[in-house]
Order: sequence, then structure tokens, then C-alpha cells
Amino acid sequence: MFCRITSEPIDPHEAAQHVRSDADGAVVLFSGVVRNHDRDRPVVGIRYEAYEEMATQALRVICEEVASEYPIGDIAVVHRVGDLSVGDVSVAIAVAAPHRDAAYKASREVIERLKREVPIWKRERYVDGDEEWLDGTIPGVPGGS
Amino acid sequence: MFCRITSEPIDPHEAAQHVRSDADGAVVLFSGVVRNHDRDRPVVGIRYEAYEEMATQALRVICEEVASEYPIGDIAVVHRVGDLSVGDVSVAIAVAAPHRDAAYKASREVIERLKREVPIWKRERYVDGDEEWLDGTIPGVPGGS
Amino acid sequence: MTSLFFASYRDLVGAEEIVLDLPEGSTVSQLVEQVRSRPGADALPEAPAVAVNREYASIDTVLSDGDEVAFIPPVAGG
Amino acid sequence: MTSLFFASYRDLVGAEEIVLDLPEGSTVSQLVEQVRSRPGADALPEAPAVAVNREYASIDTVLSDGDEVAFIPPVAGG
Repeated sequence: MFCRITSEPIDPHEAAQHVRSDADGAVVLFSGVVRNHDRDRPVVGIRYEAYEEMATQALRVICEEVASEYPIGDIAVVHRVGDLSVGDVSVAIAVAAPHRDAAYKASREVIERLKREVPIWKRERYVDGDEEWLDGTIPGVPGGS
Repeated sequence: MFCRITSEPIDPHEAAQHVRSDADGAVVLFSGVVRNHDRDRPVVGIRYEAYEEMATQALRVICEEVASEYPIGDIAVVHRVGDLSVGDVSVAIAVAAPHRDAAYKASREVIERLKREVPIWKRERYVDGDEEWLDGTIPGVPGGS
Repeated sequence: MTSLFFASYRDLVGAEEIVLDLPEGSTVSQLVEQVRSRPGADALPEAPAVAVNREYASIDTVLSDGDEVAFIPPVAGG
Repeated sequence: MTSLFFASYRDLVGAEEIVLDLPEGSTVSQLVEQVRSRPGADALPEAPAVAVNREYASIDTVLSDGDEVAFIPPVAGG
């Protein structure tokens, strides 16, 4: 298991290397990439910010729980922070498993939970010079409504 | 769209490069890898064989149909033929899309259809020296039962 | 017309390719029958999946001179 | 105890970190009230998501000396 928040450029294929094993017949690699538009508004980049110590810990919990839920070999997740440009990879998730069904499902579960639970935020920069923090998801809190 | 049957080793990351575009925020890369066991029997390798001209054409049809079914940017599929060892990549499927949901679903659809429709066969080689053609799926044929 | 055999079917038939001359108007089904009459080849299914000119085709398809008929064992890519 | 502010909440509060001394037995809710009484910070929600010592915690959590209380805006990773 490999879970990191990093300010360095992400090479998704390194994440895939982390999970490779001769027992696994399927590897699903998801890359999130900064795209040049958001709901039709032209985007030049995104600044990602994280509560790093907590985010790393939250990623680890997600990976452990997903690994216990699906018959998979290993998971690696790397999320970038700092100023990213269009085309830069913001997150890479690699899952290896003996069979593809578990690899796809576990991969999807990790990215969905990451987006709902991990303390990371993004501020989009637009072509017109404007910037704004994007609306996110209120994380589930014990005892919360 | 990039669809190939190849006898050369596959680099999955090349497939991912084929589909990259600034408009796409999600890339899902599936790799099928020769694993060291099949239903508990130790495997040393797999020989893949294809009806190459037809397989290439069938892959292209699948990619076109999946691309018209889901809002995605691009798809690349490469399937290997010849003698593969444990750890070698047999197939790589890359899908880029503006949003992740379509990328995951299209990726899954391509691999499922590939396994049901494309004229490719595999012969497993076992540690004990035995070999056998693996049971496959009878492809759907027009007017067939 | 040319018949092609792959994987386990090639092993059964003992050939990758057989060229047969069938009368005008013959169907895939009749071609299969001819092929199955060869030694060893009777282990082929009576109605295997076939592709005519690289597209899956029904066993009732009428064949023309020069058609390429592939006998397709259950597929197992991926 | 130390309060941490990220992203849009940091912009509202105008600080990354505020150290406050609250009476023994105070809750997260009381800490939030204190913070919201600062100029500008009243734009924070009355019951924001918080993490105490890096785990999500309820607004009723009783705080101890040295706790790290992070105010967590709606998350948007990926």
C-alpha cells in the first residue's frame, strides 16, 4: 500500500509499478488530469491544497478499507498539491487484483471516497484572470447530520 | 482511436499517451497481465493467437460503438499475440473522458466486449509442462442460437 | 473458397487453411459438412461459429467464389 | 488549543492558525463560537465540519489542552 500527498509532478506509471505482482492479472490505473474547461468556463490551472497529515492518514484508511472489501492485491494513491496547469495529473490511483472485476470496483471506490472524505481543496484559475475555490462535499462527520 | 494486434511487448503507458487531451479530466488505463496461476494451477506463460485482420477490425468496431455510447474523448486498445511469460501485458485499454464515470464505464465495456467478441485465443503453459487451449466464449453470430 | 482454422480447431483439423471448391449456391453449413468429413475433423462442432470475409456470419450464409471462411473456436482474449 | 483554517475558511478568517485558551471541558462548538466572534469570521458556518487531531469529530467533542482542531471546508480533491 502506497499513499502520498506530494508537491512533485505525478507519474501515474510509477503508481502502477508500486502495485504490480505476478499473482495479479488486472491493473486498473486511474489518472485525474486538470482539464481546460469546467462547465464551459475555460480553465488555465488549479491550485490544490491539502491538510496534508490528515489527508495522508485518510487515504491510508480508505485504501485499507477498500482492500478488505474487495479481493485485490495492492493499491497505490498519490495526490498532488500546489499549482497545476492544464494537462497536469492531480491524482493517480493504481489497483492490482487477480481478476478485473475487483480491480475496477476497488479503483472506483477509492476515487469516490477520496472526493468525499479526504481534506483536499481546489481553487480554479480561469482564462479571464478570475479564481475561485470550488464547491465541494461536506465530509461525513461522526454524530453530524 | 488506436486499435492494434501486436507481437511486440506492450507498454500500457503508450496506450495512455494515445488518448490524452486537454479536454479530458479522467484517464482509465486497464492492463491485462499474465498471472502465475489459473484456478490454483501454477502457470508459466500463455500463448495468444488471433485471427489478426478480423480481430483488428472487431476491435475498431467495439471502440467506435463504445465511443458513441458514452461521452468520452478517445480510446486506444492494444492486444498482444505470441508467447507471453508471467508478468507480460496481454492487453492495454486506455480511455480518456471529460469525466470519470464515462471513462470507467467505457473501459469496462471495451474489455468485456473484447473477451466476448474478438477472435483471440489463449493456450496456457503450466509448471508441470502441460499446455492447453482455454475454454472461451462462443461469440454471438447473426442468426445464431 | 478458403477455410481457415485457428487454435484448437487447427489442432483438430491438422491444417491452418483448406481450399475447397463447392458448387455455386452452397452454404456455410454445407462447407462445414465437407470439412467435418475429413479425418479427425469430425470433432469440430456441427455448427461452429464462423466468419465470412472477417465478419461473423450465420451458418445459412450462401458462399461465393473467393470467400474466406474462418472457423472460430470460442474466443478467449484479454 | 490550536485551530487550523484551510482554503476558503482561511480566506474568511484571514489566518492559517489561531491559538486560543478555552476553559477545561469546552467543546468544539464553543471553540467555533469563539472563532466566529472574530472580525470576518462570522461568515464561517455555525457548525462546520471539524477534525480533532486529524480525525473528523462531532461538534460536541470535548477538547483537551493541546488539541489540534481543523476547520474543514467542503472537500474537493481528485
